[in-house]
Amino acid sequence: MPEFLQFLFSGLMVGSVYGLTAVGFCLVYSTTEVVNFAQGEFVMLGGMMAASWFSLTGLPLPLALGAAVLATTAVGVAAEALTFGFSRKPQVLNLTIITIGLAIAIKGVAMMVWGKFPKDLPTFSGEAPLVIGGARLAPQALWIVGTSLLVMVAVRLFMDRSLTGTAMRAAAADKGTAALMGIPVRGLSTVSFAIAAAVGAVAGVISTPLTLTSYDHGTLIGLKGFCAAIIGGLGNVYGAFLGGIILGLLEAFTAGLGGSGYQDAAAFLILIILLLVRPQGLLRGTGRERIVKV
Amino acid sequence: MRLARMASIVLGVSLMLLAGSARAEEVRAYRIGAIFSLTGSGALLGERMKTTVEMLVEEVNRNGGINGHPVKLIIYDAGSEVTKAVEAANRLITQDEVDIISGAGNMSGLALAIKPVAARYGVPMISNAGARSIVEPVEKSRWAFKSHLTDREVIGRAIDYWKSKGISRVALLSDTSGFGTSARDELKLQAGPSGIDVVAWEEFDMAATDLTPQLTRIRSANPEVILCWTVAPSGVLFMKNARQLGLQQILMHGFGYVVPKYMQMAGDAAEGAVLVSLRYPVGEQLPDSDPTKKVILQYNAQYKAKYGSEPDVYGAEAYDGLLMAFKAFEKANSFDKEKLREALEHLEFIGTNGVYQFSPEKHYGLTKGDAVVFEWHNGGWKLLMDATTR
Amino acid sequence: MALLQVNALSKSFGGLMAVSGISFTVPAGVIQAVIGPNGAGKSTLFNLISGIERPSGGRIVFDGHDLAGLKPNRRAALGLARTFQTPQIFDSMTVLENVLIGCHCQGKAGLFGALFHTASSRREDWSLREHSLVQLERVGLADKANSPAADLAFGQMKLLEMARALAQQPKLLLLDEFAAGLTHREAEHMAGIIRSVRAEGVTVLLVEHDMPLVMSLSDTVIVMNFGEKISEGVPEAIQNAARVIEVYLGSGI
Amino acid sequence: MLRSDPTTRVSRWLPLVAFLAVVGAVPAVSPNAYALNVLGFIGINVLLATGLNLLMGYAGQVSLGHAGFWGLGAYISGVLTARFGWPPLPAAALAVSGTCLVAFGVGLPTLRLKGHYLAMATLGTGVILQVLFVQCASLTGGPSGLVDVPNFSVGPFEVRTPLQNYYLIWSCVAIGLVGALNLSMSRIGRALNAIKGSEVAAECAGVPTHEYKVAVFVLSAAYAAVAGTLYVHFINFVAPEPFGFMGSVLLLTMVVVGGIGTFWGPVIGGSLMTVLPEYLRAYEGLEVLLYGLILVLVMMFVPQGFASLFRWLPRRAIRGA
Repeated sequence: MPEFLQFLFSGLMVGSVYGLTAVGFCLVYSTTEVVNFAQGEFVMLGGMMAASWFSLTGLPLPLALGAAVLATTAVGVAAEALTFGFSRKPQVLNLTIITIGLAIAIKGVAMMVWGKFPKDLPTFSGEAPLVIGGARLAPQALWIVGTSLLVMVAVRLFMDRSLTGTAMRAAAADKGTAALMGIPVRGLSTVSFAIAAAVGAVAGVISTPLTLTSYDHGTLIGLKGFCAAIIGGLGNVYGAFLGGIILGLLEAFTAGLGGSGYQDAAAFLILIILLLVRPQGLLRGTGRERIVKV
Repeated sequence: MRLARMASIVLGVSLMLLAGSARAEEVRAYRIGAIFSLTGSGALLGERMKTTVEMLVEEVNRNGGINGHPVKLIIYDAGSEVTKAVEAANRLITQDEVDIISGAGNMSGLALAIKPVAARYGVPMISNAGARSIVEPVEKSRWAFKSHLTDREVIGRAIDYWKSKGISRVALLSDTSGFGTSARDELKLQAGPSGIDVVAWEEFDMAATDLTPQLTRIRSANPEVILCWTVAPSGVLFMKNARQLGLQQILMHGFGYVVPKYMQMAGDAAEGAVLVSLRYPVGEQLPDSDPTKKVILQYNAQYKAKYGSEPDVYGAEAYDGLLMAFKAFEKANSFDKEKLREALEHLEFIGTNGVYQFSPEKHYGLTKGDAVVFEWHNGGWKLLMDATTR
Repeated sequence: MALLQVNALSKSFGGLMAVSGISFTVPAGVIQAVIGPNGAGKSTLFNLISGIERPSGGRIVFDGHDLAGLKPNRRAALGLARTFQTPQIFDSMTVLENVLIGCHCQGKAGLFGALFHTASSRREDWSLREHSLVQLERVGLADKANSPAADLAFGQMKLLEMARALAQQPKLLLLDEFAAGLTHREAEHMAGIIRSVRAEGVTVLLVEHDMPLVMSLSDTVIVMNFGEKISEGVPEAIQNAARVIEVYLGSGI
Repeated sequence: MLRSDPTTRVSRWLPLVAFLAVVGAVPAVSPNAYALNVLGFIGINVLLATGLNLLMGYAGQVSLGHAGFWGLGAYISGVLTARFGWPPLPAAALAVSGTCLVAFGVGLPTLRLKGHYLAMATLGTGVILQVLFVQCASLTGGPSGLVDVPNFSVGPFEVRTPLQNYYLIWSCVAIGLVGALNLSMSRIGRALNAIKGSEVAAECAGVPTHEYKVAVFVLSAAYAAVAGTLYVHFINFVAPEPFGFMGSVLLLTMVVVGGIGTFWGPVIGGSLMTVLPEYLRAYEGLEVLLYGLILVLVMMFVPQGFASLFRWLPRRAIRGA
């Protein structure tokens, strides 16, 4: 029984990080139909900035974390400006490739600024593990899962309740009509990138104490986040987070059953089967098939 | 029609100019090519290697080069990717026309990829990487040499240490790189005959962010010691996750993890971690009767004087690798690659990691006795088991 | 024997019965219209007949073939052609190429012929090209044959879709609101084309809202509401049937 | 009164014939072995990009796992020749047919999906293939790769020098380009383009869209498999890492940077994206940053790809010739 719980905890912890990254993907996708491959780099930036500022400036931990999230949000806004600002008649595929270029460039800058050595952050509340049902759980894992849930619900509330959120969902449904209604579609894509960057940074900040981070840490997280967003049905915040949890659990239990080499293969095999059975993803996403106009 | 034809010719010619570039002829220097991973997962290993070889070449050229020939060093970054390593090797041999390749990829996977390229063009290759298959079997490795210990010696030394402590139940947690899989095969080979029972074989991806699933399986196999084999940051997670899971066993690392920064990062989870490695990290603690002590101290002093920072074990490996190239040029005193190969096969010298003795049957110079065992105690290395070769 | 037999056809989208148990026949050589308020299930009916949607129940027999399970391209090969409410144009190709797609079933050149550009595939291309130009001349777009289809005006796109459908040499032509978005003159022009097509023996089933046009053009009319057929007959009888007026204009005026 | 003038057929062929003439003449100017090596890699990438362009440019179906088929071709050829001692030609034949079979098996179910869902399914396929290359270590040599793969040879004649490799690779590329050009002017090519324009209209016009999508998916996988065979015999070695997700992203970038849906796009994109890393090698620390920035700038200021800059080149691959 303890083994099962241990795998469960590990899956939930890793899954929450994937889930938050997926929420970032889902936000940008649902407002701009662009798959933002730089999302993984936002997670890396959050972790790296928090770690380097905390050790260099001696700021109290919460301040360093907050500063890192804000700075990454600024990078997200800059990324949106670069992606959408200049291209005259943007094709979705071109925009997606621009985000790939941005992701590589951000990784390049991170390597030059912070070097190649991994960085870490102290855990928020001590190291002593809690023992639950024979399985041991690092307190930081609770921070990770808890914060992720809070952030996810906050994003969902923002999307449902606030005026800007509703406008974003309108733009997602039909950009043309939304623009006719006076909704500043370009302004909304800036907001969506900003929130996606902030959510990504939070994922990076809360997970670094346990998983460390380095300049090339973002690429794999981005891929897993993209995969989780698709599992949950692109466009649905709850679905994206659920997709992340499922992916995390899948990896933990595959490793737990001794097939850790086949972790990724198992995750993607399940994904493909899911896509064939329920193309619109687990929770009813926008449901409408979005055809990539190449 | 004419416009279309003319345009295609322009396109074709521009492609050609792009590729061909004339190379000015210069005084014939000894040309040494080096391929390190300065980016990607092996980036940490590459940094000190590059600065060390640059320092040595600068010093040798200051004292009039070798046999009166200046030494020219060309370094490429393989970015921890096998394809880039092969392209870099092709470029070194066919474009830069190097006489010898020293430091063929600081990761086993890269060295194994460069080996066929060097063999095809008949260029001697010295690698700093661990995997034994770089120089074994000897018939298929005429042009390949190693400055480093092989994983066979290190695993053998680890088994010596386990036996000296009366340990018989061991677990291996190796990463899925060429370095990790080669060590796993070695342990499979040596464990049985030496009475060691490997109770758990676990693997992890170099970019893994959480090793608790694997460690939970290891816990249920209750080994006496857990050996982790990687160069990736996840080695730190190995120690932290293990202690979090309440595992009290001895945590061990292979000779790829001798990095004080990683130990500091793991905090008190690293206290008491045991490492099997080359002599270099515990240079000061070696008895004076050990000839390598003098070389180690001199390398440390020279490096600190030039760069103001501490070198590391990877720099020491590159130091010995380049020393081999220098001595080969000295002995062969020619550009003929076959002569250089001959010289390497009969080389004997004292490096930072031991007393090197090569032979046509053994393309790596060190033996099991050159490996030492030490532990991370109160923020520093503490020698546990000394080297036996003198 | 009727060209098209629809009996007890129904289609539900998660509980909502878009089409519920509708039955009718379309005799050969006739222009038949289907009218009804928005949301009556007219477009869904067309999608069921052309095979884009799979029915929840009932059967469709076309020219003696049971269409159950047949993909749209197989139904096209049997002589069923259709146009769309919003014109579906292949925007990365020229006008002529759009019509050539209509002749797809008449060509035989396969992948081998395509990759190695065999003589037979070239000859076949020539004949299909000539056939397509005839259709373009018929709808009056011959002068735009080599210009990109994306540059056409809305009305011209409707004409191009008609040319493409005619290029299929269909037995039954399904027209989904052909007059929508057209000027009166363009609608008349299209109606003229439809009459000439019927004169050559092609049966037409159309969905349309422009009542005067429907009444002047069609031989018989079916009225649908909430997925059911509520009336059927010649245009004059339909026009003043109480039930039809109630459906359109709402009762209790 | 047929007005689609015969000259368009000639005007489509001439640039290709001229280009291939130049490619044939290049070695006569005898650039050094390194340049031939780079030109060889360019050829392999152009063949890969041309194949992917058939699927994405002609038929509008996104694939983020194409490098997996490139790897499959390379590994089947490599394993058969290095481990089982097969002569290279039959090994290559099995590599291509085997990859096509896998592509058919994968394509049949997944090509019912559209847009990002199709992209994800193909991405998953690519990752699964790469995991197999890593995990079947007894056959493929695992993460450290498969060594001692022999040179390509037909009977006694062995392709050894970079020059011979150059001609072998570029003759395959020539066949691939001619095939792509013929396809673009054929009934099938037009049908594929119709699927890209509007799949539902093409289906109702009589085009068996699902069968054609699977056919072009298998054809593009065949191009990738041939490129894989050439690649493994060219560098006598193969490792799993170029065939993963980033590998597929690089192929996609080549097609889009060159000009998706155009005939010359893959040729230009394949060449540029091969030469770029070679030139960036000089800026050791900046290499990663510059690569990303160049990608962003190209996509911003040349969204239609470089092929669109050459006014006289036929803008679109599909033309009424």
